Amino acid sequence: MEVLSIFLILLTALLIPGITGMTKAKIAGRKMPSVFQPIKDIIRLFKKGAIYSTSTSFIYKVAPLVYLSSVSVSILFLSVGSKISLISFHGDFLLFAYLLAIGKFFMIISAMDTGSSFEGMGANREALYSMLVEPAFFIIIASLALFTDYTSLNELFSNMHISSNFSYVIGIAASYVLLNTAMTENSRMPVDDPKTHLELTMIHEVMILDNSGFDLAIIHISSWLKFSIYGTLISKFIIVTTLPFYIQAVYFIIIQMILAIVIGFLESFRARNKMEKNPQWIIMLSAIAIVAFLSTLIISQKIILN
Amino acid sequence: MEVTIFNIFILLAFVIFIVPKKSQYYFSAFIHLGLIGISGFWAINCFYNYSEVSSLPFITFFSNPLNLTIDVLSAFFILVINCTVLTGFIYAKGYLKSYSTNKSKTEFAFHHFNFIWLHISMLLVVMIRDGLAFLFVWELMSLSSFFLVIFENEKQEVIKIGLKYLMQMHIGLVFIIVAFICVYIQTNGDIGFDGLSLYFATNKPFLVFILFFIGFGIKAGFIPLHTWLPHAHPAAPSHVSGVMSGVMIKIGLYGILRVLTYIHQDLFSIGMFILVISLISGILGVTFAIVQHDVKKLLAYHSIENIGIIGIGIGLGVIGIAANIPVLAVLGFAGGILHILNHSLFKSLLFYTSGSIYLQLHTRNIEQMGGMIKKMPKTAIFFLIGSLAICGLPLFNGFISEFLIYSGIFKSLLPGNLFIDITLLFSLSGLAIIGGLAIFCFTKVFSIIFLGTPRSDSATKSTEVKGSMLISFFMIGIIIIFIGILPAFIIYPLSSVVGIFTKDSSILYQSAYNLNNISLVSGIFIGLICTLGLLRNRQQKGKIIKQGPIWGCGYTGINPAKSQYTATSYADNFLLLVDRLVNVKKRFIVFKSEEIFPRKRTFHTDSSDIFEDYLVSLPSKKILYWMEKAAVFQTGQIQHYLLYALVFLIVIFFLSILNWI
Amino acid sequence: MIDIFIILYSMTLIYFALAERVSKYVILLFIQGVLLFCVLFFSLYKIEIFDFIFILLETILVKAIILPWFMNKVRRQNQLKRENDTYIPVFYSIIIVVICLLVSFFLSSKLQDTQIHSKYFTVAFASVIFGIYFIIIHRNIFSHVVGYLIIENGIFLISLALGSKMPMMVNLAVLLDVLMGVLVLGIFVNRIGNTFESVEIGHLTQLKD
Amino acid sequence: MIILYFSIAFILASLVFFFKNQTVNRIMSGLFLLSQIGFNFYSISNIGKYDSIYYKFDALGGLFSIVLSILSLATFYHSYLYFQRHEFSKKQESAYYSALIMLIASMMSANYAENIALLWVSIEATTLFVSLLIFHERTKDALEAAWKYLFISSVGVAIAFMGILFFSMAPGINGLSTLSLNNLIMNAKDINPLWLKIAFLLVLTGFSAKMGIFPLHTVTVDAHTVAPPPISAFISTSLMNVGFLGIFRIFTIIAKTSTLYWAQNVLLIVGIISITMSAIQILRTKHYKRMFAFSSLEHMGIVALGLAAGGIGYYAAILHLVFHSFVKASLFYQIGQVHSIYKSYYFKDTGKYFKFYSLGGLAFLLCFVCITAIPPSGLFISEFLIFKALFIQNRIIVAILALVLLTVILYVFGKNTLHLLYADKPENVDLNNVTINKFETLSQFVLLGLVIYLGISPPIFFTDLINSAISILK
Repeated sequence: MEVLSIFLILLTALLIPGITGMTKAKIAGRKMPSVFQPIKDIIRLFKKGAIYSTSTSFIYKVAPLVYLSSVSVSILFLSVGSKISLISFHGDFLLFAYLLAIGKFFMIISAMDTGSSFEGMGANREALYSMLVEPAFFIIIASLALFTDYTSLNELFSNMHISSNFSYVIGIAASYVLLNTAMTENSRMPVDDPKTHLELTMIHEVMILDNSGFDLAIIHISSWLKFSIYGTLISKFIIVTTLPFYIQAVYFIIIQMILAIVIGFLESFRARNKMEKNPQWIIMLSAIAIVAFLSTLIISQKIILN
Repeated sequence: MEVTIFNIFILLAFVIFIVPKKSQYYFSAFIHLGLIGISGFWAINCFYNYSEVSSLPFITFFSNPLNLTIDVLSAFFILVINCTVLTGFIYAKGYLKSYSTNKSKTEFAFHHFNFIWLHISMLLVVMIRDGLAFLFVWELMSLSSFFLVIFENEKQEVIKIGLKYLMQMHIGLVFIIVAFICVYIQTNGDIGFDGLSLYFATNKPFLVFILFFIGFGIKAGFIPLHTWLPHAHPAAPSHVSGVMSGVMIKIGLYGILRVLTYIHQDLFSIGMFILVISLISGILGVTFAIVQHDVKKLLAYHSIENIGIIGIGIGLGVIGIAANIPVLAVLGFAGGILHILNHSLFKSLLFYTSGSIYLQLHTRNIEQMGGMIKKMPKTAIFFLIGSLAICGLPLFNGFISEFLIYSGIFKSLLPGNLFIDITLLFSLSGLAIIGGLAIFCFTKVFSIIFLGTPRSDSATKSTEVKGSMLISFFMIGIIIIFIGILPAFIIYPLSSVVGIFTKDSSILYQSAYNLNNISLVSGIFIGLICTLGLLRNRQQKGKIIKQGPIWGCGYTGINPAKSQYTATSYADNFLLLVDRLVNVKKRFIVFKSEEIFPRKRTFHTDSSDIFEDYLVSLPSKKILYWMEKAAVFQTGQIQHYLLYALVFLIVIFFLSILNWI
Repeated sequence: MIDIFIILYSMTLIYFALAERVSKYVILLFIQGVLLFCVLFFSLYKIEIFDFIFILLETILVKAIILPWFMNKVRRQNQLKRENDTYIPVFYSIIIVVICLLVSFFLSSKLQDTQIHSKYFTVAFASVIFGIYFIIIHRNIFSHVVGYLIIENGIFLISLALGSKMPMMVNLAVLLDVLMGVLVLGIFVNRIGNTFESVEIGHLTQLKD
Repeated sequence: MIILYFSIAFILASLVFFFKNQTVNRIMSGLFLLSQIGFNFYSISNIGKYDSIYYKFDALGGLFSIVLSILSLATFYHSYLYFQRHEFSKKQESAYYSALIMLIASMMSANYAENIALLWVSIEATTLFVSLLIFHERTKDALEAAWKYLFISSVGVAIAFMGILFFSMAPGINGLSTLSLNNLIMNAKDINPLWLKIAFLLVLTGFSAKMGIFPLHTVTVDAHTVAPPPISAFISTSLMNVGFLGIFRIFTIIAKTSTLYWAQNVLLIVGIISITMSAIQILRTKHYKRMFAFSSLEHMGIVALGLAAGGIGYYAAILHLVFHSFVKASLFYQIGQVHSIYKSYYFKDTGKYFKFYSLGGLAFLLCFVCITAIPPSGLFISEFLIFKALFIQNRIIVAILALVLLTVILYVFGKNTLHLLYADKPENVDLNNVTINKFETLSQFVLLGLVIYLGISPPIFFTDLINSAISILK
């Protein structure tokens, strides 16, 4: 059954980019592409050969593999609704976060491996922003840990409901931070505009300028999976765990779809930040996370007010 | 019996001066191996029947018998020392070869002699409890490392740095001396660690602890006591910087840990103190590291950062004891102590690999490097392993120790103590920021050194290192990955070390389950990478795989070596956030309006350490300046000389009359 | 009787401050030697006759004859005539001599002790302090030696003031030592005179930082 | 026995002086050394006994005599080398040797003198002989330094004599044993404290020129600068020990009285001012021997602090003196070798010594380590004990100030040592006709090894000597 939840996460991962694309096209007044358009693109890529730059080394070839592997392995820590994840232990979210980080590490050095004048730009922005966003994630987890007394990713989220109504307050704050963390981690609006045409202002897209074929495909897949991962985390706040599993699964899919639409909306109506404003914006997430932490302290009445 | 052999090996060190140049290395290797053998035997012995302190009569020191006391903490440090020194001198064989032409026999002998003595003194420091003898070997350690630092003494810069290093070590020693004496005055017992328990049982430990902390902290390199470190490490030859950064600075931590074992009250403030200093060291250390262009200086700043991480672990452990949160105490100490070992591994590996690069390029400026992965693939892989480990990424050992600290924090978030929770929050965010910045930094270093296109001629001509240097890389690399993937094995010895500080060390066994899961995930992760690689191979079979130039946005006249990202530009966006702290100065000439045909221009950036500027350089310069101004007494006039006596007589006379003295 | 010699001795100190001719110094040294001899003659009548004669002879020989003679020789060799460039004008020097006397008077009254002859002590102490002062204000190494002799005379007087009875051998050794010291000093003065062609202290300031 | 020794010394010195022949010089020096060592053995085996009424073989004197004998051996050897390197007339050479013999003899006399007047006479005699030796090179600087040293020392010693006279005030002192130390110590309690204070102050000031501490330290520094290195080694070590002995003897008289605390305060002031003077002046100096001289000033200041601290400080002070003697002597011997290469004592003319002569470089490094009291130097232990004593006596501010100043001195010393060893090679250094006797350097290693050995595990004989030397203070 645990495998089922993994399957659900993977399934929604395939759909999210399509739905987001549709939403954005609708808002922009364009003709909506098919939901499966991104998947078709990927399949096309899988059929292609590849071109490797002369200045690259084996790092460049290894990096996409590591990236996809890291993201995929992170999924093992997650589950849908009340299901237990495949791997769960105290402090597994640390491994989760650092696995994502190792993937990112490799993506950054692979971008640098090309020796291109553009890819370095993306690489260092990616490195800086993901470094700045990391505390936010940990602090949110810490708030949850404080709130629920658990220290594994699965239990943290599943036990949110049982505690009290206050969990929703924290849930909302956490969802906000997680959503924006997802946006930052995936280099979407407002940190980065994936559809821009100017390499100078890109982050993620410019890092993979030289990737092609199989590598490019798995990089795309990895970013989808990442969205799905964050969506799964957020969905855990909302799904009522007492319900039977099939209903939870439906809930889950709906939440993921809504998330995709929300992202589409956000991307359509938000403007991209000025590049030097980005750090401030990301640090703001940490600040919000700290507020969440403090309110957890107060709400859970764990401090002795005398 | 072993002590006698140990002493014989110590005395054999003096023979090195008469050994012919060719066999010097082997002779010193023999001594090192002997020392490692005996002390390792003691250490392992201690681990096997732990909770037991063994005491061996060593020599008569200043009319008192001196014992070598080995408990688990000493044993742990002995193993760390031996491990790093072992790889260090294996590496040295290849590294020193490049110096063999322009250094004389005596200079080599002196170098080997000091390397041996650094080893001996480090071993003795962790085994001696008597105060005077401890100070003695402590300073011997500083002294021998000082001579090692100034090995490349034909450079005046190195000499200056060496002197600074010696001075700061001496100041550290003074603090330790004062601390010991303060304890002595109160207790009137022995000067030494054994006297501390008596003192701390009855007196407030905080002030004396601060004295010890400053003394040991200068060695360890806590900010703001770190200013020697970023200079001394680059100046030293790489095998020395590896050993210095790998273990010698940890000996400072040993001192702090040893003192902590005797303190049983007022621990909360001490823990907070350590924690705050460590957080500052960690964050600022890595911040300073990012802006460096000198690879070894950068690594040196990373040592400060890692000392910070270790300190966070220890500080949390102490707070855990004070606040009676066993899990925090155990995991904090475990993480901190494990990180001592881990850091000694990956930092020495990083120093050795960067030393190999230095041998090829004769520069430490990373802006001159690039594309080295194609010339030195093995070195590159080991540097990558080191980088991943130092960033605390999974599969590598750095992750394990950070994991322990993190999980200690998260598990102790439970009890409802506002102050501790907020403290934990800050240490948590601090650790997260440190980890993130480390990744930022090491993606920079690795990319700029090894990836892209060579930036200088010498970078294109370099070749891979061979022989002994690679052996040491392999040794360290294997241990790093072993600890990273199978961490549960390290738990049992670790728990006995932690047992010195807190009795509940069995909590650590519970983490073994988590650590096994880490092993599992690591396995899956590696398997997945391999599977994906095979998939790609299958997919690409029969497809067209081409080689081509990089995408230049349609512009084809691009010169890849010139237009690629540099270290400065990589760090620039981070620099904007911290420019006040690192004192970045950009020097360039502004274009003038009347300048129709601009001249050739250059652009320099350099950064300095504000702590060094305002805490060390400026005050010492001022003091020396004013003292030199005051030096007017040797006038050469005989009358003045007599006048001093007259004035002295009169002043003392009147002081006596007035009963002031 | 002794009082007169003591007062005379203190007068010589004032003359030292007043004198500008170098030859005067030698004469004053001679006078001091004679005065010391007289003081000794009148104060040491209690001891054994042999010792008494020996000490008297020794004093008159060394203090009143050999030393002034030797100093005069050195003076001639270096052709010293006038010492008119002291650091402090004579006028103040005289005042300082008086202050020296007053201070030592004050001191000896403070030291109320049965063992001590405060008359001697006052003058003797003043003599020592004045000797040091004398050295400090003069720029001429010959005068420095003179100052040294003033100190030595003062100390001799103190030894009388304290009523101490040195063992004879020691006493002899002490006097011989002083004599040797002055002789060597004199030789050095001559050396310096030859080497630097002057005995001004200004030449002797090369060793400094 | 001691009379015999003096007669031998005197006869040998006169023979050397009148023969003016190198072979005679060497034979007589050898004979003198034999008699010196023989007498030393005799005196050590008769510790506690009187030799004539004026001399007594006491522990401290014995200790210093051993140091003196060891250094005499080394100094004669280095003097021999010194004359090989430099051209001097036979007259000068024999004058040198005879003065040296007399100097050693008079220092021996000072070491064992039981009567403080005799002590004074011996010290005055050392002044005379040493000033002749300072003047040995017959340069203008030598003349100036010798004059200053002689004159200031003489004035100082005269002042000290005045102080000694005050002791004869002690009631019940009469006859031949008037100024016998033993007698004075026994009667010290009955002496008017004010007398004691004045006496001590005067003696301290007077002998400060000999011991090389504030206030009359200045001339000692000058003397070091110009004297031949073997003589500088002597001035800085045995002669300072003699000066210390002079002060220490008076101190022992006071130690049993209520004046002790006052005297310790004065010593504290003297000590800290000495260290301060040393620290600030050493920054300005450009001359190796002057630097060493200021370092001696510093060490004597530390010794004074040790005396001021009392308790373990007494022990440490004497230990410090012994160690300092060996280390400083080897430094001066070493700088003699350095001079034979660079022909200059100035910093600017030196560099790359380690390359030119590695063994000497090692010796110099070891000297540097030892003199700045960095382990394994025995001085580290003695300084540690002195600071411990200061802290115990609650003289914390002084101790901390001293520690700061010592750090400055260490810095300067280190900077200049490293300059000598590793700085770029100065121009116009010709190395081809420089021959250095390896045994010369070896002798320094022996001395330094002695310091390290005595520091780490002092033999019981040695500690017993020091303990009985200070037993009188307790």
